[in-house]
Amino acid sequence: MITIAALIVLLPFLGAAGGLLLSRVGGGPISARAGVPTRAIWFAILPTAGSALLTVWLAVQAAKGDGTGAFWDSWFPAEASGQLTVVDTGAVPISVGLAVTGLSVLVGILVVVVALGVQVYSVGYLHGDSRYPSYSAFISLFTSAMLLVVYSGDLLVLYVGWEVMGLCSYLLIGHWWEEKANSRSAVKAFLVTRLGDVGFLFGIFTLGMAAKSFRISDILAAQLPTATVVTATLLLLAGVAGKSAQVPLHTWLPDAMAGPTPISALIHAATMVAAGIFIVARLYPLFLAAQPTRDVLAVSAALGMLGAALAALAQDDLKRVLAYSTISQLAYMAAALAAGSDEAAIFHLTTHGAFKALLFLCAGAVIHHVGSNLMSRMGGLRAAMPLTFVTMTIGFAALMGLPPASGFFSKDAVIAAVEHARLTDAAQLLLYASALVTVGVTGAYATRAWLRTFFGPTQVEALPEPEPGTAHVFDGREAPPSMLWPIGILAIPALALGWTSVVELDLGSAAIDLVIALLGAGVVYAFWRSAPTRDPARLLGPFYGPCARAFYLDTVYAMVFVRPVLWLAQGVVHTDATLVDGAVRGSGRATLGLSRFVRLAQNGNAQLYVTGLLAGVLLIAVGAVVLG
Amino acid sequence: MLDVVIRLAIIVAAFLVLPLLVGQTEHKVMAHMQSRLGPMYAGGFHGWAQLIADGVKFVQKEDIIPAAADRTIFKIAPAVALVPYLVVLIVIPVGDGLVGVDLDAGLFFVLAVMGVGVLGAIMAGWASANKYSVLGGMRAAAQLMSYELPLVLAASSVAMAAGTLSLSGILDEWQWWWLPWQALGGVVFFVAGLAELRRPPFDMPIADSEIIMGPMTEYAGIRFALFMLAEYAGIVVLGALTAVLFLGGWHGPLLPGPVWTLIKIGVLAFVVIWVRVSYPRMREDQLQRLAWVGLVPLALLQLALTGVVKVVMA
Amino acid sequence: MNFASPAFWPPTTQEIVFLLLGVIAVGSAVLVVTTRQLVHAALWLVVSFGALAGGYLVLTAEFVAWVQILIYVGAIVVLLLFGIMLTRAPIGRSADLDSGNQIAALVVGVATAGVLVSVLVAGFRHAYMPLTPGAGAAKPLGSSIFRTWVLPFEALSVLLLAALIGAIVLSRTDIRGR
Amino acid sequence: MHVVYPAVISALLFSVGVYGVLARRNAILVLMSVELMLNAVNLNLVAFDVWLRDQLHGGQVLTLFVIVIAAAEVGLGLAIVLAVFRTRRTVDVDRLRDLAEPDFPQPSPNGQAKVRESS
Repeated sequence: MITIAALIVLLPFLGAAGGLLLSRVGGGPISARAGVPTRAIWFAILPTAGSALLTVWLAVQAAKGDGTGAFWDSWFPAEASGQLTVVDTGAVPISVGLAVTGLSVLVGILVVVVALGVQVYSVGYLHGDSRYPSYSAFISLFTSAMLLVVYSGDLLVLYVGWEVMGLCSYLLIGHWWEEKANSRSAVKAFLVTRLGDVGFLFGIFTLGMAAKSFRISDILAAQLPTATVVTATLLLLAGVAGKSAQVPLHTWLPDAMAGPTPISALIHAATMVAAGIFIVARLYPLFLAAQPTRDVLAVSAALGMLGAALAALAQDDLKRVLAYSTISQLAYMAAALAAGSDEAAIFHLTTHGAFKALLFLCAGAVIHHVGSNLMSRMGGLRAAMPLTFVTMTIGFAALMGLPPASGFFSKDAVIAAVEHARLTDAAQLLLYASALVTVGVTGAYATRAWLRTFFGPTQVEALPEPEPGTAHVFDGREAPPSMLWPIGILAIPALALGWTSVVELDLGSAAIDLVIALLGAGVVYAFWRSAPTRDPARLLGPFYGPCARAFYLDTVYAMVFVRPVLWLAQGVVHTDATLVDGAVRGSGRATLGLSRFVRLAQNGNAQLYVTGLLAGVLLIAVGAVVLG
Repeated sequence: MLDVVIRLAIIVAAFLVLPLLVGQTEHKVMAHMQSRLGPMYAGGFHGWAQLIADGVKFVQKEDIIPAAADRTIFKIAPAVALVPYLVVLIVIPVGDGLVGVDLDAGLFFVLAVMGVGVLGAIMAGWASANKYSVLGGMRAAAQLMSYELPLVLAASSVAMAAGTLSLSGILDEWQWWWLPWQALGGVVFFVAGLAELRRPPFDMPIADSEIIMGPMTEYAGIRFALFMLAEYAGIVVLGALTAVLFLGGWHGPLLPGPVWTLIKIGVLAFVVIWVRVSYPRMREDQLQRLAWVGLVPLALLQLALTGVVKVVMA
Repeated sequence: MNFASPAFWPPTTQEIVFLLLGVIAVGSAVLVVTTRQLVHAALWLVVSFGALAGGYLVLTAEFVAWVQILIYVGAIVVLLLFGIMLTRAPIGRSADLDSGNQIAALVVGVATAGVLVSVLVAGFRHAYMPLTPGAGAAKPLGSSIFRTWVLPFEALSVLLLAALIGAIVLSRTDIRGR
Repeated sequence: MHVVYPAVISALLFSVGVYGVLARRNAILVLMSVELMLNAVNLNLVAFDVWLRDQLHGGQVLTLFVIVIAAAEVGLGLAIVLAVFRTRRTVDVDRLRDLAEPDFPQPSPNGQAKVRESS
């Protein structure tokens, strides 16, 4: 079983290596339909598909037996762990090993399914892109890293995958690096997540030193003092906030939409951002023991879900709407975790992974079709793209939490968990109120996006040239089959995953949610109905500006962090130029000035030289006579 | 002591008489060569006292010194030009044992002192504060520099043959066949000497058609007369030296030694005059060319010949 | 070499003559280095060299004396005069024949004189040389040059050749350095 | 004769030459002063040759050599002086200042030494 897990992790890695090294060697044929090297396509899809098959087999293996506890443990009760070697560091040893648990298998399934879908989808999406081989190889590498995080049995090994994901995220966001803004976004994403990762690494160290082992099972089994646990979890939380785009480290995620849309689907909706939630769930006993950490998480989640939802309501860029929506939904998961229900969090993680990937892929299809990210350029696409319309409607329904879509069940579970949370009173109150309001706002922005994309008059116009960061020129047809197939397949779990009904449905809170969501949707519909060509976001009134700019957080960051640092740097440069260089130059100038006096003797008059010479000879002679 | 006084008195007398004789001869010979008579009235017979009259006239004339001149040097320049020739006469043997002072390095003495004489021309040229004079002085210096070498080389050929630097010693050693043996050196010596005397055709420093009168342009009266005297004294000295070194001095058949010496000096003086009348003045570059391309190699050839014969004889 | 040293007073005739000549030589040398007229300096140099030649004669170095006259007076001074005229020396006094270095030069010159004279007087106070005529005649000197010193003499000829070529190259304007 | 006499005279002559070399401005006068120094040496050579009664006449022979070398030296020296005069129209040794460093590098505001244009 552990061998299968290892293969699952390694296959995409080998695919990435092969894709990077071999896809262009000796030319090779170019796929007539995709406009990219055929070999690269094989290198991209086959390993991921292999991993998917192996995951299914692993799931079948893991499903044997009986288990209790969280729903994943009852689904996949069989656990296994194994280690390749132990690196003896002199202090705490690092065990290079994997561990298969129910949670791992569940998230693993999510990862490979979305990754396979994205790989297939990308073939069509990146039609004719000359950098397709490296792009697909990076996706494979990312998949491998994410699977390593999922299956890792050791915190440091997990951290390796964690960092590789950050690197791939950077590389893929900057895929169209010709546009300066894109590479700046990539750098921003990299730096912000790195900031969280520092805390994450120190949290790992704290845990490892306290438990004398980096193995997750050992850490979970260890009896740790409360102070250590609180410190460690708070540090880990920094990393979680970075990766999962939680307040206050969420600012990179909207900018990361500069990457190709499949990347947004894969990384910034379904997998990488889920890694933070996954880690908390994986180490959940620790978090349960650390009440202050969960309070912090609760406040962060409360602020994040409502703020991001409001921001999503004011965005014109379809992908940015989805990005803020992602932040908001991730905050829901964080809220569930803070409330003490890891089951609700993981349930929502799974359904969200499905429907958000679906939404992104649909958005990709729309953008591919329209040639622009902006909703003001869309509208009335219902007829042109029927399949996309249907699937995206399913996705939006799930996002809003409308039955029977999957989101209805998972969101209800989260809100029920929050309602019954074991938290500090103020934090719980804030969280619960925020969750309910957010449900309404979510209904509003989802409706707005749905209406502005597919209804109303068509505003599509063909762009003469595709800009980097956008997709392709409008060709007036439905997306190619390689893009439609993943969409269609992903629509099934997005619609049906809720019926697994792993958590008891709380009918009371579900009814409240539904009412609130429909209320939000209704208000938007009313505004839209009055003027179909105008943005329903005008209902925000004077709050539109702050919402559209995400409450000026980037500006604040720039003022609080970036500018002082720049000032400091300028000060250092200035000091270097005037003080350090000044000392160096001053010494040279002083030497020159002093040498002016010495130079008085060197005036070029040979007679003066000879005079000095003879005077010296005389002195020597007299000295020799007198002294000798 | 009396002996010395008598010798010096005779030498001074000769020094005063011989140049006058040469001068008068030049007047007459040149005139006849140019198909005229020359001076005919002073003193009666063929104007024999012409130069004495000239001397009287020069003495009477005003001694003019240019305002811009360097007065001291201007004044002593004629003396510097004249005195060396007087000094040279002291060591020239006239007959067997008839010599003012017999110096061990007499030949060197003669050459050295004659070189000093040229200083007079240079001083005169510079002190006159006249560009023609300065040019003349520079020409004189250049000429001296060039012709000193063949002069000394030719003279040293004789010294080598005789094995001594003493003029008396050279004459003691002299044999009749030295005449052909040293003939080449003799010609070189004579020509180079003419050039040192700045006599035509080597009178570029004076060259009246180019630079008026060269160093002597500004001179008048007795000082000019002293320059003229120095020139004729120079002719006498050159004749005497050539006679002593190359023509056997007092050696000669029948007649007594001093007569032979005087005859030889007279003939050579005549040749000097003759050459003056016969040849036109050379150009400055031709002058230098003659010295370096003509005379110096010839003198060296003579030196080699002397050496070879000397070795073969020994 | 060590002869009984007679008293300094009374001096012999030779000594008187030599000292007179020496005074003339040194005095005219002083004039050479102090006169304000270029050509006078050259002419004082003639006097100085002449006096020195006289000194050589007193010291029985007869041949050296005549060579001194022949080369120094007859050639070197004439060359110097030639150079003075070619460099357009003015007639009369030149105000700027002395450089600003005069005082230092005077100090160094006087110090040199002091050191040398004191050392020489201290070292040779009792040395005495009787003079025998004929020691510096041409014959012994010649045989000495062409027997003992023939190799240095030949080396000297090479030096003269080098100087000759050097002077030609320096003064000919149609030969240009590359 | 006392050896001191020629020795002292030669020392004085040498000192006068030293003064001339150091104090005279005209290059030809400097050459003359050098000649004075050489003659001082010659006098010493002759005097000590006579005093030591050198059978090989080393002192006098060396004097002759020195005289010959002096002639060559003056010839070369004058050639140099004339060449200098031809190119610079002056023979004042204290105006021939090529030995001095021609330009003084001025530090410019941007810190790089700039060589001033020599006029």
